[in-house]
Amino acid sequence: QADTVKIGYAVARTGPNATGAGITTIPNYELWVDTVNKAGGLKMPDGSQMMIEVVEYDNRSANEDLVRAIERLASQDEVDLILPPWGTGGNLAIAPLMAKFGYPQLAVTAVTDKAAEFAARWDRSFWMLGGGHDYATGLVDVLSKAHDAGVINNQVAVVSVADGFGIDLINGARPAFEEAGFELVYDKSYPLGTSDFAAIMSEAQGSGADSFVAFSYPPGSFGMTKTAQSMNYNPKVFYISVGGAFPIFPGVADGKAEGVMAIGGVDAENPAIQDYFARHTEFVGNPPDSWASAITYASLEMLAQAVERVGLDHAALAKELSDGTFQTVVGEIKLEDNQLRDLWWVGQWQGGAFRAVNPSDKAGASDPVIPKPEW
Amino acid sequence: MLTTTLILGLVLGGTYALLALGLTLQYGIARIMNLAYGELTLVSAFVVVALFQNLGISPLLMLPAVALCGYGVGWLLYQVMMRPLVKRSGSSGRLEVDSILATFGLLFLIQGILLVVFGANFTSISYLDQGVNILGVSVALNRLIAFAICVAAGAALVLALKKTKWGLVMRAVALAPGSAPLVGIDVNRIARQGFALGSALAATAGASISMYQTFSATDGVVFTMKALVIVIMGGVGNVPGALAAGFGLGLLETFVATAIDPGLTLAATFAIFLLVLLWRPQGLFGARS
Amino acid sequence: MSFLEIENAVKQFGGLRAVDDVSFSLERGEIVGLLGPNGSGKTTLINLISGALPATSGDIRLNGMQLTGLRRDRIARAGVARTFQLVRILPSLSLMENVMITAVFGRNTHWGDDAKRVAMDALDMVGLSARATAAAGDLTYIDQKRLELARALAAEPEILLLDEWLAGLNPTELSEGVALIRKLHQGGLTILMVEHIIDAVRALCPRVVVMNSGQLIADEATDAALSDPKVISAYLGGDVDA
Amino acid sequence: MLEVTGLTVAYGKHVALDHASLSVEKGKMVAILGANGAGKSSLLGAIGGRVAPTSGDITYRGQSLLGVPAHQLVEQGIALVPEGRGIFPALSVEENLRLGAIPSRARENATGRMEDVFTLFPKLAQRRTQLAGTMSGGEQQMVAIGRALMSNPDLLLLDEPSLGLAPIVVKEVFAALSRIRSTGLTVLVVEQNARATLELADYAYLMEVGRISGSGPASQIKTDPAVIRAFLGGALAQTE
Amino acid sequence: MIRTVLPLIALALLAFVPFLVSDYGLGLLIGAATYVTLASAWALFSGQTHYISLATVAFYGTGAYTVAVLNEALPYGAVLLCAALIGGAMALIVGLSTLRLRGVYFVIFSFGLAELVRQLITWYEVNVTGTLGRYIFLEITSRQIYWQMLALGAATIALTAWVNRSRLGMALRVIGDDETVAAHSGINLARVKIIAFVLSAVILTLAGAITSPRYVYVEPSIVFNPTISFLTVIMALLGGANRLWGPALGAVPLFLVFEWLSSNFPDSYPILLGLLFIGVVFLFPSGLIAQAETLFRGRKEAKE
Ligand SMILES: Nc1ncnc2c1ncn2[C@@H]1O[C@H](COP(=O)(O)OP(=O)(O)OP(=O)(O)O)[C@@H](O)[C@H]1O
Ligand SMILES: Nc1ncnc2c1ncn2[C@@H]1O[C@H](COP(=O)(O)OP(=O)(O)OP(=O)(O)O)[C@@H](O)[C@H]1O
Ligand SMILES: [Mg+2]
Ligand SMILES: [Mg+2]
Repeated sequence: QADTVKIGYAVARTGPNATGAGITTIPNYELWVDTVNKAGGLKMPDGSQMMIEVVEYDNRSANEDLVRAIERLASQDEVDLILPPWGTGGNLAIAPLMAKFGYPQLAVTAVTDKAAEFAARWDRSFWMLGGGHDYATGLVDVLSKAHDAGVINNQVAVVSVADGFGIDLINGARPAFEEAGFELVYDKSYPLGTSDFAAIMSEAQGSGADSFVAFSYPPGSFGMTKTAQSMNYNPKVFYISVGGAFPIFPGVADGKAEGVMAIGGVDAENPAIQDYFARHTEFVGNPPDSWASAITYASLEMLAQAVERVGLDHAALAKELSDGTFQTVVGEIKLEDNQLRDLWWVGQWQGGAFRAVNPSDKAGASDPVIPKPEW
Repeated sequence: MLTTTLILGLVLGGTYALLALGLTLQYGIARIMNLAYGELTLVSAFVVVALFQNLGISPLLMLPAVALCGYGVGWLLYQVMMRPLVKRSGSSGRLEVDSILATFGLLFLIQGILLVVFGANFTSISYLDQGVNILGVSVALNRLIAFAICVAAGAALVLALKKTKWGLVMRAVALAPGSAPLVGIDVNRIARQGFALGSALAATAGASISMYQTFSATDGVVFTMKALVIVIMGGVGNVPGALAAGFGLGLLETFVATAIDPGLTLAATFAIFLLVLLWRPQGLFGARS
Repeated sequence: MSFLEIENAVKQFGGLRAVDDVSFSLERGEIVGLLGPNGSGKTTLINLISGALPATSGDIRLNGMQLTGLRRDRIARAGVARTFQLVRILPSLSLMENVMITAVFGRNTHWGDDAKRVAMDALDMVGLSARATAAAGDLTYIDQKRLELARALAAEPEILLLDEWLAGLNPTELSEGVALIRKLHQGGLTILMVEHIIDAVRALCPRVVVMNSGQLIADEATDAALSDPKVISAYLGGDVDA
Repeated sequence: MLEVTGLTVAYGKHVALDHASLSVEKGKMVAILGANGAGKSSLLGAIGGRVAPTSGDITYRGQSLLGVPAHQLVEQGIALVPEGRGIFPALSVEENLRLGAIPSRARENATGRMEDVFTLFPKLAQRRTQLAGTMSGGEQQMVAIGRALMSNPDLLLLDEPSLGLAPIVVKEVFAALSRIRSTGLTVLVVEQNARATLELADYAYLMEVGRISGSGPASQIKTDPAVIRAFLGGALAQTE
Repeated sequence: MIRTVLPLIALALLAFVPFLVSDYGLGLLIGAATYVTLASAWALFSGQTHYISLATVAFYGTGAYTVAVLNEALPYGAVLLCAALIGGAMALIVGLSTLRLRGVYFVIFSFGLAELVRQLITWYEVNVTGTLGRYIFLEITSRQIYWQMLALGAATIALTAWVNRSRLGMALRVIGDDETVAAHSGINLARVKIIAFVLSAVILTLAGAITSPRYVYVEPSIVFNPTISFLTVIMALLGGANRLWGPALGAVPLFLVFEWLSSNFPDSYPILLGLLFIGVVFLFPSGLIAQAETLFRGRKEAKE
């Protein structure tokens, strides 16, 4: 009926993407819907409130199913809003369709250097997580400061996962490292699905580098951490990517996460974030990850505020998302060219929390601890 | 560096071999191509982790119970699900297709239950993961334990199959189930035993994997495929072959990762596997038919 | 040049020489028995001629054409048809289809009605034409053997290799079987038959070759061979009445 | 010892064996003669538990065998050597024989019995480590019979044991049968080699398309003119 | 007569359906048509020979990847042609070296092949071209994709019908029963198997190429998704892989059931899917068509 807002999404419940979606995307969608509905519903410009009704499909981690599910949401269920799936590939696959049907697309879990290009191609798409290049240069920035301070040598061992994400990061990192005067003494990629990292880690250990950098996904991030611990590999900088900011990471690291750096980060002292962490923990059963989760939630808050300002008309919504300023758990957000640029690039486990350390000039940044304490 | 490769490769191979032993029993003796094999491994890994995290029971202590439960579950699975298929197919070649389809369904079923119960998160625990120095190479203790379990289980199986009457009966059923009743063998019972034993090994492998790997509810297929590749390279139903192929694969992957490019380990696995099949279709250690 | 020439054929299985330097030849239209104790290498020799196994060394020629080294299907199309010691029929196909395949893919590559006619003639020859549409899986053992022979005949072969085709027949059936083979021979077919039923060999083959432990121990007229002491001690045993 | 009454075996609609009755006395050797497809193998198969009869009864030492699974029959002392032999091709000759001694009744003195089998078939002793599947047809038949003997049977069911064997081996097989017989073992044998079989057997049944068409002491059957015509065969005409 | 006219009428009707349905309906049609094509093409080789191939996605993915690589360099028609040629060449090489494997060896081999292709493409892209994801920005509407797929599916079934009646089909049936007999009957095993394998592979590759514009973003892990191979096999077997219409009749209901389950029970979808599979194996052991025939025959006999 007319007094509900239908919101649809097609996320991966099964298949290889289920893990990522299950940590970063689905819990936040559910938490947000719950929060909004408990508060009486989504606020409309006229001050009325409409309860959210969810239409959810499993995309089985296959783009073919995903595309069909979006078609279904748009043309069959005629939902008012569509939330994006998890993953870069999925977000790209639905972008033309979302554009065709006119829905705004708040692509959060998509890391791509081509974000600007895509935002230009599909003017109702919004890219919220930056590109590989950003994260890579952020990391290089942290390391070169440490190098300048004489804390670490100029050698780096870097491994990257062989998929679009890993490649974006390594392609961004190589020139940045070089420019900053670093030498990549070990630079290899490994395939998705690798489960044993003993060989890689022992090569890295033998390379003489003070810094170990992995552009990795959770299984790799976890595996490399554990392997490094068991072989007592103690580089001065230990950096991993996706998964390093997961709440389970300290458990994975056997309580010795202190000093580990990873992609993303949050301003852990910020009360808004702390409140979000608490609510997430209560609703889902465990805390969110300290990178894309908060952004995902923030994107939903943006959506809610935009709806409150301009209603459900897609064109008006898209314009408001593009131009407006929003208050969210990660602070005030104002998109630049449909992209969120005000992001944290590097974080580090410090005192039991994952804190953002770069960009260092951004408010709330902590100082990096280098060298990392031994395991 | 060579010692490192060698030791790391052997230790990795130990897990592979253990994983493959169970599958080779299930396929070789019970003739069930069990695509849900990896899921059985995962169930055990999840249960071990849950018990460790919630009740603090040490995975190592749980091993015997895990193996026993694995045996029981396998026994039941065979009796309830596989036996009717075996009976129905009689001597026709249908069992192979039927069991692939049925266990494919089982794969989804178990995966779905795991997802509902344990969620999609990556799970891992830290247990006995301090490094142990072996010839100057630091190897995690839990890996060494997995390695020891594999060597013990493998050696026991090989000996039992070669030397005991039970082993002879097992092999007879594996090779010619139609003829086994002629010498007084209850094929159904032996097949059930083989399947259950295979499940017990899957569960044991799961328990040892849980000690040092990161896994999630959707990882079962990876285990199944690695195990399958090894089983086939070793020769179906050939236990020493599975052991050797498991170690060989561990060494190969480690060697490729260190000496060539980690990006090519999986490719190398499959390339070697394909080459072996072309060169000796019956597996490296399978009897020529 | 003889029709079928086997020169120094050798087949080695590991340490075992299953066929050990065997040479003999057949003239066109001849019918020859291949005898020998169990395991003496008869089936292996048939396998070498028909290409089922590659020879370790030696030459086999049909009509001057080198068979060794050719694929099985090429040899079949060159006019060599065979039956198997353990019957091999195609259980999911009908009798007609079972027989048609050689008509279609054999020497003369018939197709359509033409192939059906050839197949029907072959079935007729062995007395199975009335059941042409039945499924081959339902046949009795002897009928399966008949079917296999029909399949070999539908290839319209130059030479027919029979591996114990008469085994397992009772006397009545045996005499029918013998009559059938005789008819084929009289129709001009060259036949090399492995057989243990000495009566049948006597009745059909003027000449036999005898193998023992892979080697040829006799190649002579049947009567002479059957009273040859070497053959008696290796194959027939003392006084034989089987 | 063995009593078969009104036994019927059907494969789908096709009745292979129609109300057959026969009895085998302990220590005797009984032969079944019949054309191909007469149902001889079906009869032996039903007794040996390989095919399920549609009706009728089989009693062995006074107890019904209906519904007893094939592997338990071996325990009860019934050993079947089927058509096609049913050996384990990928196991060695010796392992095949050792498998014969799996039933508990056969555990005792298995080694001694293995020696007996090797005496009966010396070729098997030479080839004890060869894979049975790579042996020739005749050699495989020896393995099958030898393996059946390893189970220390009371009743031996043989389905065409001389099929495909060289005359010299046929003679050996029959000599072995005669020796087996003289040990007091009860034997039920299906054979095409009627003459040699009737020499050995005590009693014979004749079968025709699913039915038992006649029976009598072997010595009597041997001289029955109808039998001679149908089963013993006249001399085959010579080529010339 | 009816046997050719009826399918043609159905084809014409099916070509008209996109004008009547929503975008989602069209998406369903594309999905169904794709799986009908995949299952029928799979059965073209595997149905008669009983070689269960899990390499479907190796060809399907290659087709999609070819489009991703070439879509900006060549006109669409030429891209499709290239895809067909590449798929065919790949099948030829694979076939020449592997088709003597049988049974489970072939099954696992074909699976390994798909993985190998994926890994090699990944490695090549990462280490040589330095880009992994590729984009397909083609101006092709969903309707056009549907029509292409419908045509390909119809062509596949027509081809199968023709093959079944040809010498090739007969040879395939014989090979499925007994390769030894086939060889000794004069059938050139290698040639027959390779022709069928290549035909099937070319269609699979084209199917991948035709659907690829719907992906927009192509990455090896996306287009070489092994689930596609599994689903294809299951669908063909469910319908009856050795019947002309079997794969199609297996693909459509299964596809719709998957869709219905995943949209109505997203949480318990895998559980239901698993139960469905097991149910199919136990209830329709020899495929839907064979099952229906048995039922039909049973009823007829009961009436008589
Ligand atoms: N598994 C089966 N399915 C269908 N029919 C069968 C089967 N086994 C045997 N028959 C049929 O039953 C009848 C009797 O067969 P059986 O094998 O008992 O005969 P037999 O006397 O042993 O013949 P042979 O001398 O050829 O061995 C035959 O007509 C045969 O076709
Ligand atoms: N594939 C093989 N591997 C090893 N040995 C083999 C193989 N095939 C046959 N042999 C051996 O070669 C010898 C000859 O076998 P073959 O089958 O040719 O004998 P045969 O003369 O046909 O005997 P029969 O009359 O019993 O059929 C036998 O000793 C057999 O064991
Ligand atoms: Mg032979
Ligand atoms: Mg018989």
